[in-house]
Amino acid sequence: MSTQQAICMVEAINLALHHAMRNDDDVVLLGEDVGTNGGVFRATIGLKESFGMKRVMDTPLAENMIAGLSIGMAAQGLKPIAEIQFLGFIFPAMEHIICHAARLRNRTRGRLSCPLVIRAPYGGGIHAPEHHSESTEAIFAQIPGLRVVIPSSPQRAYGLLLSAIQNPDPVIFLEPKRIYRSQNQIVEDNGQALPLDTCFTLREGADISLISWGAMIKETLEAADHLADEGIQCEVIDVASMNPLDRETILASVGKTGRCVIIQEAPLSCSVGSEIASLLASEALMDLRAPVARVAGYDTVMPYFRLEDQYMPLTIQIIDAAKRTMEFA
Amino acid sequence: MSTQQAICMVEAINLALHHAMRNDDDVVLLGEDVGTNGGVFRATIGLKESFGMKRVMDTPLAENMIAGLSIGMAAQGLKPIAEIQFLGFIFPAMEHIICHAARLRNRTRGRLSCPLVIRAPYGGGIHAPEHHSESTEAIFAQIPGLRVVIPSSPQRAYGLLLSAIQNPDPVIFLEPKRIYRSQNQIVEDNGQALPLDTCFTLREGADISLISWGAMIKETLEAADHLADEGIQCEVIDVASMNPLDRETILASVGKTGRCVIIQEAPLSCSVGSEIASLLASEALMDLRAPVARVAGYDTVMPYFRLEDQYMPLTIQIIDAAKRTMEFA
Amino acid sequence: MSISFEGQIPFYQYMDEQSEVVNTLPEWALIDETLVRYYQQMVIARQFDNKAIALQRTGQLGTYASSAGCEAIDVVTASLMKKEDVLVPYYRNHAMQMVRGMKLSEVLLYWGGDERGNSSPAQGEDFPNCVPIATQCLHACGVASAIKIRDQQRATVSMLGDGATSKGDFMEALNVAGVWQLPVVFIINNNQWAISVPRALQSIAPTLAQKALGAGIRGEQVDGNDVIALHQSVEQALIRAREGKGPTLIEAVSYRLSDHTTADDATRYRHPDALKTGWDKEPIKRLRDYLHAQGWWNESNETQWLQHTTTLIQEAVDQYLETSPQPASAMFDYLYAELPLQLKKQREIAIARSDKGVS
Amino acid sequence: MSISFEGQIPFYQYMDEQSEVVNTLPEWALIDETLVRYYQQMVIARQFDNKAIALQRTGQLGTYASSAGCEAIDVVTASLMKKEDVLVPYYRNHAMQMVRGMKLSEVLLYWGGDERGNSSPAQGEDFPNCVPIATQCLHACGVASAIKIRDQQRATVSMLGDGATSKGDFMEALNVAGVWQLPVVFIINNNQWAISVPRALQSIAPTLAQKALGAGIRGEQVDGNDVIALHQSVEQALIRAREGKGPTLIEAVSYRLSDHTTADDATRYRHPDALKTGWDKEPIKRLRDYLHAQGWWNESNETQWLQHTTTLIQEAVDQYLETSPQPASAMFDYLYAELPLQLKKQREIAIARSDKGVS
Ligand SMILES: Cc1ncc(C[n+]2csc(CCOP(=O)(O)OP(=O)(O)O)c2C)c(N)n1
Ligand SMILES: Cc1ncc(C[n+]2csc(CCOP(=O)(O)OP(=O)(O)O)c2C)c(N)n1
Ligand SMILES: [Mg+2]
Ligand SMILES: [Mg+2]
Repeated sequence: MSTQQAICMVEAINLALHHAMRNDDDVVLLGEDVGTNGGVFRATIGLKESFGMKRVMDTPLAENMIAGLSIGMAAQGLKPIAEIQFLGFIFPAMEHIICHAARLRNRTRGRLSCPLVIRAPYGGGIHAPEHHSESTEAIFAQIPGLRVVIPSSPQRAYGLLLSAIQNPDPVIFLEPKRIYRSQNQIVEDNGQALPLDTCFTLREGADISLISWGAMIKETLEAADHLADEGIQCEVIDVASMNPLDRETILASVGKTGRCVIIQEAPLSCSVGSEIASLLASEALMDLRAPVARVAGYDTVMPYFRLEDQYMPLTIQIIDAAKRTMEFA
Repeated sequence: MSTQQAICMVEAINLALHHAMRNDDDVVLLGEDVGTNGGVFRATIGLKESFGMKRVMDTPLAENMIAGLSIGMAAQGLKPIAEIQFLGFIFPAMEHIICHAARLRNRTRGRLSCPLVIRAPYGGGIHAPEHHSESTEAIFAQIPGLRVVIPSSPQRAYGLLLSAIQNPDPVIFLEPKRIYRSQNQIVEDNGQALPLDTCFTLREGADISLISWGAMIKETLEAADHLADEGIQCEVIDVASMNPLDRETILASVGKTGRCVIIQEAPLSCSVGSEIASLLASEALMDLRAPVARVAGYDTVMPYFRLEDQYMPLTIQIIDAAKRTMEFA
Repeated sequence: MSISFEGQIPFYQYMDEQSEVVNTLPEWALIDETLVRYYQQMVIARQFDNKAIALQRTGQLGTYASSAGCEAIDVVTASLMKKEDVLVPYYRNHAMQMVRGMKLSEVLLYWGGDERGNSSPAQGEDFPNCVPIATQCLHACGVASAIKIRDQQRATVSMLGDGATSKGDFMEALNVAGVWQLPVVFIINNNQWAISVPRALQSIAPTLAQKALGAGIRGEQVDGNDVIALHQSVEQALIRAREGKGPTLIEAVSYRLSDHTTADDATRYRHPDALKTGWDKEPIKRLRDYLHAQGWWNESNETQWLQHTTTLIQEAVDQYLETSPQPASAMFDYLYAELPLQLKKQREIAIARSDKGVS
Repeated sequence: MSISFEGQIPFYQYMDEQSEVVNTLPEWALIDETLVRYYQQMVIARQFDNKAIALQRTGQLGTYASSAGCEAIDVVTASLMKKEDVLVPYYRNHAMQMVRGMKLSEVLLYWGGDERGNSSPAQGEDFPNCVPIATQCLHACGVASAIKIRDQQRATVSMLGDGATSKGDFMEALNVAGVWQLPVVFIINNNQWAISVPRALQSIAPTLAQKALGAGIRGEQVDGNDVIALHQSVEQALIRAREGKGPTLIEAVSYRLSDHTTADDATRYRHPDALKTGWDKEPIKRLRDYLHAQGWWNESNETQWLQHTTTLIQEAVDQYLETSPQPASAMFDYLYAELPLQLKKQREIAIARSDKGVS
């Protein structure tokens, strides 16, 4: 794949996987349909051909097994990258993720560790079957011992995935599939990793902080453009790492703007957005010049796709929320 | 069991189970060791003897199976009460809880429903083995379609469990095992259910709201007593239902006091406490006269029991947090 | 050394790939009625599939999982089930749903992304389509437990794919069905593929039916393209279940004649020869040839039936396409028996947004 | 009808309950060395258990899971493993850990609630104790996959209880071990109880070893109180694993001679007669009687060994009791390779709190 051609997120992920496997024999890949088929979204295309069946494993159909196997491999010093076909099918693996992957280092006082990446496409917007469209990142973000990372562009997908693979601890790497192919960027295949515990400030602005991540960055940037036309300068922050959360960048931004809208596709309650808002309530109260606004999914089950468009947060909602926040005296 | 004798929480739970099974043939019980052994905490003692093996089932050892079976039973109109021996072992059941129990009514537009209760002891403080002491209520509180209930006294355990059993939707009923036997109360076996979506105001006070649930209510009430001696009148709110959350009671209390400490045993991040603090940041900002204080577990893995006492939030921390909040100008 | 356990898996076939009878036929198969009915329903299923795929290709339906290749399994099983038996299907069982009385328009509604496709009155107590692999097997055991607790004479049927046999749910289900002697029949549609993963990569066990041996229950393998063998196995299994004689695992050996779903492209991983061999064994042609040979079906029957089927399906499509979507409020109205306050507020917002036409 | 699969489970026993030889002995069992060593280690394990239970009863140890009744399984298996083989234990395998070189004081540290009991240098690449039932079976498969990917000649051993055989993890592990032909040996300590749930309520299958048949792998049942039968089965299984000849499931039939753990009271659910029968078959006495009969062990050996053991254990207890707890900072120091900022702050708070003596 030429590095000088603009590529989309799923291609950037594929590029990063090639890079990592080429540079480290310990990196192995496993999951359902990741081999011959190259993944149902083609994220792992070409890898089996390049690195062989020993390193690119089509597993039997069992997510619990995929997670458990990966932990055993990781404890032996391999760096498994497990694909869960859709985030909605990760739940069988929860015991292994919570009780083992996240705790192996801690439970053994560092004798063993778990350098594991679990990749999963997630989120709505592609009119997929039932259980394929939920945003449940908060379940993982609250688990001590895990890292949870969500890219929002091809470049960040490349750099963050490389970091996730190099990281000596388990990383849940969630890929917003709605933007898998929606944006093309030049991605240099230079192995440059991006930090895993830092928000990205995508746009600076003094009036209001728009805080989001994943696919919603698209609508958030659109809203910021629109608001700029109306004279409102937005600071746009891509959280990128849900855990550990870069509280400092968020506090600094809201410290500057005094106003904040948090935008997420996930349901409102007990979410990453809740954590960010609670941070502001605890540590930035005196900076806040308006209530923290939240644009989020409803606290419902993600509707089956015919009503999906009624569920997804919209650019106009972000704009409205930002304006209301700005109007607050 | 005489109803005029003061009983502890685990006895109150047992009383409620007896009551429900006596009054409704559709109520059945299943889990590991719930039959002959009466449960490892004796919560189900006497039930197999009273209602027979058909209605009180010792299952094979598989939590995923217990959850899946219960859903099938519930869809047939039984009201299964499944025991998960410790909350730390519920994770194999996550797929059934999230994708099926919580969604059966919604997915079938009400054609089928899932009147299911999952009981599980949880939390730290009894020097238990690894994986036995975590507080992971927030994982469940964020799942649309579930109810999540936590009692904090024998009386509330009795009334809330009866409601949970009567409720036509799936309820995760978490029992703070640290206070299973620490407090005795007279519990009338009168079948009186308590509401599932209401906070309990355990103590009224105009100066500051202390918001907590489960076992930490004990330390919270102790702190309130102590603070009263120093002239600070605390309003103590037992959240009791994590989902749906009674936002109105919380907003009314903080609307009155303007100051708030949230107390939980669970790790801080993306928790029920985060949700409450974020509610205040969004909807009560102008009422807040001081930053929202949070006394919580660390964002670590619950330590194995020799360091457990270093982890558990303390009464003195609540007192300190409340005082700091009061001092805020 | 002594032997502490011995077990075996029988294989049943009555009609081979050339539609030759290879076993003594049961009485019911000596007359035309049942076999012709099976044939007719299989044809509806196949035609429906073609139509559904066409609808998907033209953007009028969501991702669709064809039943091409498992029509015999579905039609025979559903036909042998009684109304009061309970079907716990997976996502590839619309042929069963159809035989159990669900309207084709309702089936389309499901694949059109509408929850009402899980709420047909004809579904009765049947479970909705199950997407999370193998989980339905445990729901079936729960249904069967309820039946057993209430001393009813009903059977539960759970369907699954070959890939699903690798997932813990299935094996936990076999085990509890055994130890509790539940009235449940598990039927594996072993169509040789789990998306792109071939049967050989799921398990080294030569049959999938032998997974029953681990659970101490009865396991059988049948030719899943042979309606007679299927009828014999499934009928007996259902009777045993209803009579309280315990569970059965039936592995029906079939072949997936389509892509996994419309979102899949099987040419990426499947050799055309394999597909050709699959077509050589397929159930509809096999039965048609037999019916022809018996003189129970002819070209004119065929033409008439295809015409009838086409009309039937077109009516269903029209009805489906005319069904307007649910209102935005439907996102909230079935979540809980009683809607919590917070959701009432969110529901208002959703309705307002929808009214404004913002979406 | 034809037969598409046949399978069987052998049962191995060399020395019966009366210590009578019932099978042609292998060569190694004709000399004293190995058998005496097994005996000695089993005695240490039993004595250690008694001590640990006493410590728990006096508040000096946490909940403890006795190994009384599975000493033969643990001691034989651990003895046959090489250093470079990997043990993936469950929570009842301290006898294995001890044979693999872990200090008894370290074992006590674990049951005393200290994570350092999972971090003995002697554990090497072995997994820590596994509490969530059956999950270890999949970790073992992962370890075995790594070994296979790297073309190493090492075996992985995963231990589990009879209750654990009902959990999906175990069956998924058997299946993947089969299809990937992994170098792993699964050993079930079938001690007839999962806390209060008897073996008969876990599965209707007459043996647990037959779960191997479902996965298409080799399964054997052995007398778990017979060190010779155990040695024969386990040794061959380990050799097959190291030679790349695939996995084995061994069901070792034993009996739990203790309560489930010190938190349990087995008199609530277990008839004293059942326990008595268990003691009649127990491995230590059985081997002692045999060694006596062979003239390889006598009363004076016994007295000396018990003395030695008592000293050894007392030293371990002393060392354990002298080990001061970890500092509060240890709650944070092993969570991530590099501690995130938020946790650095929480760590400071925890240290300050601990320094103030507030806890
Ligand atoms: C738990 C879970 N994991 C993954 C998927 C994605 N997925 C859908 S169908 C399928 C293959 C199923 O194969 P099989 O069981 O053989 O059934 P078939 O579709 O061939 O009839 C996979 C992996 C899913 N739906 N659920
Ligand atoms: C997933 C999980 N569920 C429940 C438990 C609680 N529990 C601990 S031991 C045990 C019984 C295990 O029985 P078995 O597998 O036979 O092993 P044994 O203790 O008899 O050696 C149970 C239910 C657990 N540790 N993990
Ligand atoms: Mg298949
Ligand atoms: Mg046992």
